Amino acid sequence: MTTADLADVEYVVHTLAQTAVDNEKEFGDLDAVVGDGDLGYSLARGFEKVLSDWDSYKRDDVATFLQQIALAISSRIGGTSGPLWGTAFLRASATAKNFAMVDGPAVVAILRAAAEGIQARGNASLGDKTLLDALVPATEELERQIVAGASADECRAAFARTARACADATSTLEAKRGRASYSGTRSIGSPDAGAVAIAIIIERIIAEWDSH
Amino acid sequence: MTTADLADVEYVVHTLAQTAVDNEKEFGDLDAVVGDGDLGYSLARGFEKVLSDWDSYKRDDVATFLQQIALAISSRIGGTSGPLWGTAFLRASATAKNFAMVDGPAVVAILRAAAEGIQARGNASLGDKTLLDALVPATEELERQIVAGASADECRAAFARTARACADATSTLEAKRGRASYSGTRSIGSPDAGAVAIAIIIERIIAEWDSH
Amino acid sequence: MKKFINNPQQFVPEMLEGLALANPDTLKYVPEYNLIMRADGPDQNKVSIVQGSGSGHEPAHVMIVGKGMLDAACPGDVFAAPPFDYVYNTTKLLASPKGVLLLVNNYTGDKMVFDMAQEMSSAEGIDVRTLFINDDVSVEDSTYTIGRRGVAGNFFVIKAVAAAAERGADLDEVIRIGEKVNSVTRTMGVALTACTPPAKGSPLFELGEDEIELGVGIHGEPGRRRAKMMTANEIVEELLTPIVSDLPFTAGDRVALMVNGLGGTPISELYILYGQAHKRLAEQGISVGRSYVGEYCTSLDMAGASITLVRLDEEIESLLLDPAEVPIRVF
Amino acid sequence: MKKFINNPQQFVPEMLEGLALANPDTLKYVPEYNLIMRADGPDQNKVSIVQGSGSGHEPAHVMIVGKGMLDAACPGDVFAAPPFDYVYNTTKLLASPKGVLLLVNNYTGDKMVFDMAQEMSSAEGIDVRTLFINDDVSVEDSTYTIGRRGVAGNFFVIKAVAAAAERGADLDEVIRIGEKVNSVTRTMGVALTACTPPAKGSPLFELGEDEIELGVGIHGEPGRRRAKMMTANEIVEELLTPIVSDLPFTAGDRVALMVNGLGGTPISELYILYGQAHKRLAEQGISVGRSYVGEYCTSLDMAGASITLVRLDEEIESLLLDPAEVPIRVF
Ligand SMILES: Nc1ncnc2c1ncn2[C@@H]1O[C@H](COP(=O)(O)OP(=O)(O)O)[C@@H](O)[C@H]1O
Ligand SMILES: Nc1ncnc2c1ncn2[C@@H]1O[C@H](COP(=O)(O)OP(=O)(O)O)[C@@H](O)[C@H]1O
Ligand SMILES: [Mg+2]
Ligand SMILES: [Mg+2]
Ligand SMILES: [Mg+2]
Ligand SMILES: [Mg+2]
Repeated sequence: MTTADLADVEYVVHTLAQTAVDNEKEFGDLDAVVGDGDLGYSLARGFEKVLSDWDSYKRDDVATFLQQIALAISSRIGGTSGPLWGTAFLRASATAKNFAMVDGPAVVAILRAAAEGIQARGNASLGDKTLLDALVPATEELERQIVAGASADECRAAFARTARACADATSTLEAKRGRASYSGTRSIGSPDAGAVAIAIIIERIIAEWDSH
Repeated sequence: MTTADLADVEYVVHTLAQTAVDNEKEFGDLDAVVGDGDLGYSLARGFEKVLSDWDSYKRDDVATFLQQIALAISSRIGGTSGPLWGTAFLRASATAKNFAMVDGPAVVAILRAAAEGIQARGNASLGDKTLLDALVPATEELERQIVAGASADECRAAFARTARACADATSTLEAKRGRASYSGTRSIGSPDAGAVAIAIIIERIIAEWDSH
Repeated sequence: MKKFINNPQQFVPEMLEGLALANPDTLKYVPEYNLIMRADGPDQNKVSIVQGSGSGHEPAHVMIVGKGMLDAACPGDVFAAPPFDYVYNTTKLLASPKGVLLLVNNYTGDKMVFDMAQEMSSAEGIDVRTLFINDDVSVEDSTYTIGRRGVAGNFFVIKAVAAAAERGADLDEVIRIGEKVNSVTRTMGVALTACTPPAKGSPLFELGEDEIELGVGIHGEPGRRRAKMMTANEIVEELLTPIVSDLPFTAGDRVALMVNGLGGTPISELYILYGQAHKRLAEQGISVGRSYVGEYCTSLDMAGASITLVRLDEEIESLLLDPAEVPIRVF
Repeated sequence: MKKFINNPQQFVPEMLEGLALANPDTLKYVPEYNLIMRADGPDQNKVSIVQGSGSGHEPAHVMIVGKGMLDAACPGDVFAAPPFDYVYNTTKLLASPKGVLLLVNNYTGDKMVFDMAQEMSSAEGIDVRTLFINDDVSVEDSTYTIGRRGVAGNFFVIKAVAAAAERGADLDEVIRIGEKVNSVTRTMGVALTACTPPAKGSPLFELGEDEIELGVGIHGEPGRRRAKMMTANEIVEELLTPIVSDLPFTAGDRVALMVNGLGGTPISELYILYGQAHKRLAEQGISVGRSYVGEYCTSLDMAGASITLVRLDEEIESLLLDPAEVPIRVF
């Protein structure tokens, strides 16, 4: 793999972390609609730690870097998000080991591994109104664009577009997992907080891509 | 004393009781400004008992009747008002014994005895911002009118007018007695609840005098 | 107003009935006088300890009737001293050869009612005395007023006199102890919100979203001074400074420290206040010998708290340590 | 938001520090893991009983660490399961030759965190097991969801397993008892107001002046159904009916009855609910063997209450009666 790859991954993680910190209030408000309002707080406390310890992480390769993020997250973030996001990064790290360079197919494989980790940990299916309902279809769309030979710019734009559309579409679903599920059918009519958070994070990563 | 006297006294007490019951909310709100808001509740609970037991009171003479009211009140009304109003009726009863008929001077003597009873029980001076600041000057004005030879109508009107004016004027005083006194100078600017209650009661008694 | 009530006029009786149903072996409810007393009382071999006051301060005082604490509590309606009759009949019911002590927070109405009841009961040959508690430093004690109010510090007086009575002390000795504890107890309170009496149905006063009331009592009446909202640590300073300087408490003192919730404040916040108060006292050389954090003497659903300090000596501390069995047990 | 706080991010640590300062002889605070444990723990001769959960439920569970109850409580931030690391390190600190039991309310996040911590600790040779409590009847238990939540009924599970551990039971036996108590415990709650998490600064949801939420959990999330305000007696009916029919509790049963306040409701109102619940059960031939009225498991400052029933047998009742010494003592 090349140094450029690590720089890209660092950019993605850094932007993700910064977005979580910047959107503490918004994510919290999203979670308050039918959840308990702590999503923003949990992610912000975890990712502000990631940012403050940023220089201390080992950067031997992408896998090592991602694993360190995984540990930082699961030792800092409470609630449901700690295990889910921690597992996602752990699986992403394990999959990154299989790739000499982080090209398009590698990105798809890493994202898919992250989603599968979340699925394994949280036992949620697609349609249960969780962040998976944004992450999984967006990853599939990314793969489709890559296979179709779209430009890198086009691939990224499609990725973000799908994440947003699918996150918004969770409004029509009834929550089957997490605290929101206790509200039953009353969860219908507002989008899943985790899914919207994923969309906002991806949008920011893509929007600022060219400036990194 | 004549039956007409007892009827007058009954009318006064009945109207007083009815006014206390009808004004529960207003008296409570007045007491809530710098007190604890229970004046209306306390008086209403006591005087609704007076009304419901109305026919059971012995009516041998005015003194006996007033004493029975005194007992009913002090065994029913809690807070500061129970002892104060109970003592007032007790002293009124004792003084009524001295009069063969309840004429103008008798009324003044009875009212004065009631006020002195309140004073003795509660240890308040004029100007301490209590109901005495309405009751005492109104009684003095009544006496002045009687001595000046005013008509009964004129006497009653002056009595009510003075009670109201003096009750309103308690706004400028700082409370020195009762719960309102704990608010210190903050009690200045609103009238004393007990004084306004006295004014409202007297006004009603006078307004409906001719129809009894 | 949203409350668990059926009828504002039945608020107190229904609460007392529930209390008696929950404690069938230890408590008796006498509806005629709003009275909660020990099921096996009065104990003819000890001074009977009775607390009277308005309701709305729960768990004070009906929920601390039990062995080692009160023999009876005789509450009036919300924030109103009980009618004279109730107190008089309670005193008769609790009469013991060793006497009856009526504990009363110092308020105009309560003082009048209990003075009248004591007069009447004494006239009937009952050995009854009244002790007025006045621990609130936020009220100036001047000859023009009835003086300081009694607030949450009354718990220490109750606990000490109850333990002394349980140990067999006579009425004079019990009163000596009560007066002593009262004389070294100081309290000050703050409200974050007003409370809503059931019969009124709306808050007793309005407080802005960034306002607090300093120096409140326990009857929902406004306090001495309105202030802007501040941090927990700043509030501790506002409460502790007048308390410490009043007695005054000084370096070397060993104290009991109570942080009392006023009804609507969760215990988590009370512990934040406690931690700061404990540390600030330590900085002044005052050590906390016993700590009390929770709801003791409330104002219905008011969000707020009071801090109480008691200067301990061996006698007081030993009395506070004696066991007591009351309905506000946890298990 | 008006609360006694300094900084929302220090809400939990400052509360825990205050708790430890107030109980210096019995409790130890380990700030690295938000941990409150017995000062003399772990006891090598008994199973260690540890409860983990989010904060905001005080006195649950940090204030019930003590002899006869928890060996430690390991809370996360407000309404958030503790980070995996905290649980893992807590388990290591509390390791005893007789094993560690982690008690957890059944929620997605908590389940994942504690499952992970148990796996990791087991791998290091610690004998650790996890018991999930799920007493809330307002949540449907279906294969599509994580199942029922654990709410205030957890107190009975904690009390029983703690007493058994104190008596010397081994880990299997302690778990048998915990599962048994959990299986006969049912709870349902109602909110009159939403609560305000310090970090959010505003209420979690809006309830109209005449609206209530039925079937709420303990994390401030909305409940199953919004209803119009009703009387205390009607509310008891709404809560009791689904509880009784769920187990079901039937004529002849002897039960423990808990009326738990959610944080902003005064204890006076809880006793009004208690009285009616007690009487309604009696009408159905169900007798109350033990009563619990007060705050056990709260949602910060939420006004509201839950009712819990536990079907008693001799074994459970005897364990509930064992003594316990915890910070939410009264004296
Ligand atoms: N079992 C699950 N599987 C996957 N995602 C989940 C699951 N449960 C919850 N989520 C996601 O987590 C988000 C909530 O996270 P957070 O607020 O940290 O959890 P908590 O419910 O513990 O407060 C939800 O909006 C949803 O997207
Ligand atoms: N010491 C006193 N002497 C005379 N009147 C008093 C005294 N204290 C209070 N009052 C009167 O009583 C009124 C309040 O009555 P109430 O609300 O029943 O008393 P409480 O303060 O016990 O709630 C006051 O408005 C005042 O007029
Ligand atoms: Mg959440
Ligand atoms: Mg009043
Ligand atoms: Mg009053
Ligand atoms: Mg949460």
